[in-house]
Amino acid sequence: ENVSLIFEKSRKGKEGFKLSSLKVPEIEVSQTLGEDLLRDELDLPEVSEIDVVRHYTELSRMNFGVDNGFYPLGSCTMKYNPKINEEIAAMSGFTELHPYAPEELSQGTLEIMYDTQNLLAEITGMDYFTLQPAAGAHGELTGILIIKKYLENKGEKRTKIIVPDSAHGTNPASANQAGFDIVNVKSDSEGLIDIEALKTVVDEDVAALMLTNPNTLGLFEKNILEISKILHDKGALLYYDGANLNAVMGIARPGDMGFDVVHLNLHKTFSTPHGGGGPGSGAVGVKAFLRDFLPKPLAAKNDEMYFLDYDIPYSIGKIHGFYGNIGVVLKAYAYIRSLGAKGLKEASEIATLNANYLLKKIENMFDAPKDALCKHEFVVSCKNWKEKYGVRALDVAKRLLDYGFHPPTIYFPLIVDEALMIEPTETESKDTLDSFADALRKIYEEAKQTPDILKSAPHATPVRRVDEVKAAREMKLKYQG
Amino acid sequence: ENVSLIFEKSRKGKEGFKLSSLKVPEIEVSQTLGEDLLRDELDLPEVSEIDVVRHYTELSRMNFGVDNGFYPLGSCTMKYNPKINEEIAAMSGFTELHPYAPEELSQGTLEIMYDTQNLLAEITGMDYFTLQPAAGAHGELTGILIIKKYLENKGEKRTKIIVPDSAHGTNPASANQAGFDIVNVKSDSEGLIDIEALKTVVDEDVAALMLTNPNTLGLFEKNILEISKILHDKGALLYYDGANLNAVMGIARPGDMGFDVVHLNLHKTFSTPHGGGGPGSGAVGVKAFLRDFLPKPLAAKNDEMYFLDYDIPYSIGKIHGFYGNIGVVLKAYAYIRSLGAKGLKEASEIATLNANYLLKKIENMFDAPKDALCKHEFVVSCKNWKEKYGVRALDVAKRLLDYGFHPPTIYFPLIVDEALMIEPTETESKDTLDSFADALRKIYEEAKQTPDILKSAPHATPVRRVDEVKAAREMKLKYQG
Amino acid sequence: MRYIGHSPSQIDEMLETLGISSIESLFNDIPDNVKLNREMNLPRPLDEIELKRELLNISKKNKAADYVNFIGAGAYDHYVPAVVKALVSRSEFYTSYTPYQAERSQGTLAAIFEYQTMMARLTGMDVVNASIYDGASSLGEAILMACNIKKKNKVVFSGAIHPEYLTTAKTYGFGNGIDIASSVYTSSCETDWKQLEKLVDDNTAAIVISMPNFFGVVEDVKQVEKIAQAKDVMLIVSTNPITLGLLKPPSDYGADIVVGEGQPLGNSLNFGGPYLGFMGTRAKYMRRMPGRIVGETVDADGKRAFVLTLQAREQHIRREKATSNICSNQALNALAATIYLAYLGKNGFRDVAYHSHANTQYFINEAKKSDHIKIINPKVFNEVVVEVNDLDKKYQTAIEHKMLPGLKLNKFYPEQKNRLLIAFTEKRTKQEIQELLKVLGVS
Amino acid sequence: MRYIGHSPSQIDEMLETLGISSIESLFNDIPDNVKLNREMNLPRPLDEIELKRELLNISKKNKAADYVNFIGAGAYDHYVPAVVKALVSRSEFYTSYTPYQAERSQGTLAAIFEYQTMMARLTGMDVVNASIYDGASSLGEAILMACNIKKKNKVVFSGAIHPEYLTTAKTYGFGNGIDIASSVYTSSCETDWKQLEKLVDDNTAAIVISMPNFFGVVEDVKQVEKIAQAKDVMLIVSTNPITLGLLKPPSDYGADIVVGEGQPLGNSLNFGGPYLGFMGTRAKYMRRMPGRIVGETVDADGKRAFVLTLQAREQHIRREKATSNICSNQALNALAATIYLAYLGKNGFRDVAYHSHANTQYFINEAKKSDHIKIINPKVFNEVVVEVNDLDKKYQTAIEHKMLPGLKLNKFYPEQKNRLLIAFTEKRTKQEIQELLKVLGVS
Repeated sequence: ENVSLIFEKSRKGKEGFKLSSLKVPEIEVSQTLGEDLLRDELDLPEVSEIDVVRHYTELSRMNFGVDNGFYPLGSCTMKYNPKINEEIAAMSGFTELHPYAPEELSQGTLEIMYDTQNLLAEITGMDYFTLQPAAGAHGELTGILIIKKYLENKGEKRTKIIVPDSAHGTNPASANQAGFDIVNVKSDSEGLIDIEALKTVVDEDVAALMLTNPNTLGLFEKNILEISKILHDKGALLYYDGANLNAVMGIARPGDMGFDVVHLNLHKTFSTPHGGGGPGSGAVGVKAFLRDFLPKPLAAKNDEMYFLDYDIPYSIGKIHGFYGNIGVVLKAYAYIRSLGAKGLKEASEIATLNANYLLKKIENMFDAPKDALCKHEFVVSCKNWKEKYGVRALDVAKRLLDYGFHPPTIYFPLIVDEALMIEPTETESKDTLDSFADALRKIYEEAKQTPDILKSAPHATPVRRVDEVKAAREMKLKYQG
Repeated sequence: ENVSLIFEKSRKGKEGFKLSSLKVPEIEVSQTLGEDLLRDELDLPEVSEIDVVRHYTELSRMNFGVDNGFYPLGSCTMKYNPKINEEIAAMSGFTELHPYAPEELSQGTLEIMYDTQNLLAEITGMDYFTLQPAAGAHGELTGILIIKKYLENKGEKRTKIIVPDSAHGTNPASANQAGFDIVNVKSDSEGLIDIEALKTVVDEDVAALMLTNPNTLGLFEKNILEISKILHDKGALLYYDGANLNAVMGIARPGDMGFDVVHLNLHKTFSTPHGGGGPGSGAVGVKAFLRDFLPKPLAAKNDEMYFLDYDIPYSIGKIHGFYGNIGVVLKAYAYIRSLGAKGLKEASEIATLNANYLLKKIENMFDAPKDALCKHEFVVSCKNWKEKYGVRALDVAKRLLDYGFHPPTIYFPLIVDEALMIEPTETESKDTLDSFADALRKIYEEAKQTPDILKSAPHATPVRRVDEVKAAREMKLKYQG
Repeated sequence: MRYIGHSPSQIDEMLETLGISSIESLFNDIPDNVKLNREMNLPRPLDEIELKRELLNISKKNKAADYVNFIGAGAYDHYVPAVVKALVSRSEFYTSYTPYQAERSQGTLAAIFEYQTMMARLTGMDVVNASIYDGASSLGEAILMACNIKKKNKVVFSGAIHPEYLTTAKTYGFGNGIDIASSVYTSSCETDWKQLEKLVDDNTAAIVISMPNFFGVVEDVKQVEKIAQAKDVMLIVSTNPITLGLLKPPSDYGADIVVGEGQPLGNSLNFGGPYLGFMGTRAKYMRRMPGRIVGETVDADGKRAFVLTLQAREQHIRREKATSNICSNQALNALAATIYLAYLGKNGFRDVAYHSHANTQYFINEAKKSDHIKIINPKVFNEVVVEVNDLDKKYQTAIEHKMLPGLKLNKFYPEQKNRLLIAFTEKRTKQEIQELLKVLGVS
Repeated sequence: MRYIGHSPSQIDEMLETLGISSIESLFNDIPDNVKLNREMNLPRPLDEIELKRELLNISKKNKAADYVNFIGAGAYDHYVPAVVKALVSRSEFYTSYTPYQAERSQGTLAAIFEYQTMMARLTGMDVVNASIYDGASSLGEAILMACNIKKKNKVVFSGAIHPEYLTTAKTYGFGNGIDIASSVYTSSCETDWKQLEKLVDDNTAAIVISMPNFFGVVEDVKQVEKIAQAKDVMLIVSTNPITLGLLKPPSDYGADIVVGEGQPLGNSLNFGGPYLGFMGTRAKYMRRMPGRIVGETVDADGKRAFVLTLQAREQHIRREKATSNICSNQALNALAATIYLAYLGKNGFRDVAYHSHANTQYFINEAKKSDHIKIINPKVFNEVVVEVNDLDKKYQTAIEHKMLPGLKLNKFYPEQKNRLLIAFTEKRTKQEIQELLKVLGVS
């Protein structure tokens, strides 16, 4: 059967939510608002409560979340989302608080914000944090605008941002959105930044280098101090994309590596749920010299009172309404308080152990550097599958769905052909990793013997392989019922 | 794949929930409790939090609830369970209250109990209600014990309870558990109690007649006043099994029909969820002359204070710890407050409309009285299916699962061969009833043309038809891992 | 139209299909003289906003819900993990019916099977049912079961059992004329074994004890094992499952039926319910046990599957010949208990028992340092009886400190003046216990 | 071992497989001089009981969460139905990632498709994206989009727009050197159309207005329609979606891009986030719109299916050439909005708008009877600016009555002394409004 839409269940006159009759006097809206401002019709569904509940329950069952199984989506850190954090975030003291409520009556959330800023600073080795950006890319934009404003304030007109060829697509996009030109720098044979290539592009026009460490291949940029020196020597800054922080908590801090600005993905490293695509939180940390450029306001503390500090002289302004995705921050805070220093370090250690173990279990099927040391994730290539069996990374991904697993990230990073980017995370057990490796091995055999099974996969999902081309061509972007 | 068990995920040393270290001094339990009282081993699973969450999430997905689709289970009133009632019942003011907390600090729940007692009394036309019984059968036992105690107090030794042949199995079982002998009385050709047969069995040894009205065939016992007179004239009482109250709220009240004792199934009529088999609530109402025999305590009110009244001179005692399934009562209370008098009556009206409509749509496939007037449910027989196509009610039920519906109750009442007992409830829409009728019609065609599809059904469920005989023979009642 | 599936025009279409003009006519078979010819007298309907506001306000009148709680006496303030609440809230679980259609109910069935397994392991019993109403009523069912098995009609109770369990058992016994005899308890709040032994006669089917007993005391169970054996009566043990994290299973001291209140396993206090009663027994009595039971089997493809079994004992088949009239279980509460046990696991569960016990011992050891408080019997698990002067005044002081300091025993035992039954769980902090000590006069 | 999947011995087995003796060796590639050679300085870990207690205590410091709330100004205290919360809490929804694997993500995809449809109908736009961060940032994105389309770099703002939206837009504009000009507002808190018109020059890409505006006033939108047409600039309208239950869609007065804060649609206040920004535009600008979009297609069997589409605009393909750097949406918040709109439906949604408006009008009509309070402009929807003497004192009185009487406008406009912006939703009762009137000096 087709995936149903709520519009198809609508019947004229059905009612779901209904208010009791008005207790204040009725009014004539044509008088209060004016006839010419009123709308003629309002075409929303008319369904009963049971219709709504069944419909969205059914839709939910067509989804796959971390609670439904292994989700080794590289670069996304799909770790387990603790239930207690959901319970906490649903406490009415947090959910019912208006952002413009008086500060003295909002001390709880202000305390959470203030503490989280400081906790993140300690975890990253930075000095100040803003919680305002709503997502990783939003954090990138914020961080780059901070750099821009800082340079402007110094009277410098630097126009370029350097981005490695292995970087997340958001890095160049964010830098571009901040008005910079993008300079790509390539990776060396090890998969790390090519230092010599870097040196050739760093000049007085460069505002910053954006870097993920460990990088998107799951490799630690071991020359990071040298890289830092190259940039700083030319007066450029170093920007840290925190998407991969889950590899190094308590082990190495971007602040100690020479980074000036970092963004974190609280929904990755700090285990707040991804929500089907959001909300996230892209907190941004800076070294002290950049504090005065952060967005307004910051949570601050004065004696025993927490308050919102708008005294940020060269602030870039605001990047989001109010103070950011505070409900998400709250879950990250709860997570940090649950794990403490030892627990966070252990999370990174086990995440790294899991990645190395899984790589070891599957490496002989792929083009992969043998006995490589990865961090929390790794990338293998299906190039040989494609060449030998005509099977692509996409087919492998779709077939994994039939085995009950969410596939890894595919075709990223761009520098690896037919890439599978696998991030197992620390919350997954050896048993799960083993069964995933077994499934991949079965699929490998299928690729050899019955490749069509892969090419026509998935077979066991609510819908079969979808036609993306048709979607892009026909552009049916809303229901025409 | 097999349905998995949590034991199979256990690995020595895995941890889920873990307490922080003890803050009070450690103790030596061999000293505080004595070595010989300590257990050697504790064989519970060792799993991580993500294991637990995934396992029970997966199990849940193998279930079918009202939120997943139509559930026309006769005699069970599987209506929609409002989400707001769940939210209310989860309020910490209700959930965190200890049953022995001081009454002056428990005024909220006492108020709910007191009000619910009175609301149910008004809805049924009875005088007093106890909320203590935890389920319908529990209510029956309570009600019959009240009658027994009342008779004993009057110095009468009546030994028999009359039960119609169409009655729920719990009626005779409960009467038996209260120490009575059971006298069956048959139904007449209309499906109602055979008045003449009744007269012949009512004598001075009869304590009570237990009756459901409308009865399990969905028919209103229109001679109820005469029945009442027959019983009362002989000094016997009339007991109302409230399983079918959903047909008559605001239309006719058991109290006005002459019933002396009633039990209600709050989880049926008042929409509290069935929970996979419980908890329910089997509140019992009585006429004033039986008040002093109710279980202790009742919620009562004195000026502006609510309290638990233990002053019930001839009380049968207690039938349940504390005061019953108060969390369930709370949801029923919320339901009644949401609907009010008009809404409850409308619920019964539409429940009855739905049953009659669905009967009309499907009657020509079955042995069913044509153009009969039913109440909230009806019974049809698959006798002709069996005779003509060798297909049984059980097969029809299993095949309905493949069409995404929960089957009706089957093989009940016992007086109908190959019975399908269908109760659509008021929360289901015409669209749902129509598609159910369509599915039955398709199955009817299948019965004619491809009966094996029915006999081997279900095909689209998490497991195929289960072997009940093997289960009863082998009696594997726990995991032997 | 609250919670009605149709639109008004669909109702009209349906009436048309039925060939009638009004819904009222569907009730024409009900004689006018039994019809209610007025509107029910109920409060006006509330919309969801009004309802939630009203109920939230009512909930706030339960001030005690917010207090630090040292009351136990059959219902315990253990922590209910978020995982348990989140999973029990899956609507596939809570909006489903009894799993009669096994093929689409494997979730509930497998979970009950796990429940039966874990509870059997905890209690040492061979077989455990899918849960029954609650602790008190499960004891009521147990005495009926024992009397049926033994074909006798007397049961002898320890005097140190929960007084409301005794009352409930008497109600259950009343139906079938079962004689309930109860021994006294000693000055140290233990069962008086000598008196109990004397009460056991030829007509006695079973002895009932509570372990730990109502006063928190860990009983000398060797005594009852000896008596039961000597007198050839069944032994019914009512127990708090949390204590089985450390204490040996009742099977070890001869229990034939083990019952108890499952609430401490992941179920909230809820002013007394819904809870779950558990019941287990020896293999030989399996067919005499009330309540539903899940068994393992296979499906048509030979795959493992679960199904309700031994239904021949039940009322929808046996009617008045059924083992019991019980035809439901507390499935959702049992599910919570199952998830709780799985989640805490071997170590976590033992820790909860241990922390509860250690908190109790800490209180006792501190209290012993003072003359203002008398510990009646220190050999307890998670509850203890204390005697203090001016209890009412101190109780009031505790209330003012937003603390429920325990259960005043004169509620059930007028002779136990100035005595408090105090319970400790893993939730109670050292600081809270210190405050309690202070309120009770120990500083 | 909090939230770690393995047992200790499994970790050992894994190390063995890897042929290493310790996890530390996996970090040998990290130079010592960038390693952190101490433990992070973080508070000790809390177990779940401690954590919940601590966070509950912290939450209670948010006293305002419990107060009767008349503050709006961009975030509104509308009722969030239980149905919305229950469904959004389905873990298949909230623990899933962006629906890149369409075959196993039809739930999220179909829901977003519904969202796009309903928001398109509400706003009158041809196409709506899957949501972006929030109201303020969606406006920021809108001005970038308009400047890109028009290849111009100036945007003219109404002076009666939310001041923090203006600040945010300026930040967005800063990156690309976009010039933001802002007109003043009139003494009756409306946009000064004359001044606005003057600010529009040849370099102007778009005009931005808010409808209703920040002061609650229903603007004379014919004016802006005229100006935009005459000057050939795009019209960006920021709106409160609740008001669209009664007000005509911005498409009717020429909007090219409609943005706004979706929070009022079934999302809690949460101290400002997570919310969702919505954005819709005309068909011709579709490919210039940032944010993800879901399209309808078919699967291999020809069955209807949904998938993320128009991805060629996005950064993982286009990198620096992408329409925007946005690569996520506020999916769960958009889901809440979708369920909210479906559940309220045509009549329920109109009712919420109507009740909010009627409550506002009731307040105004009552206030007009008094000399102690001045209504600045009564032509408002759900918010109104009032001026009262001694505002600070009255505000304090309100706080003492557990009421947040509104937003003091001097927070943003030092010149607006003694002025309060008061918002009304369907949740506010007649009695609460009467209490507010009393506190403000109307009795």
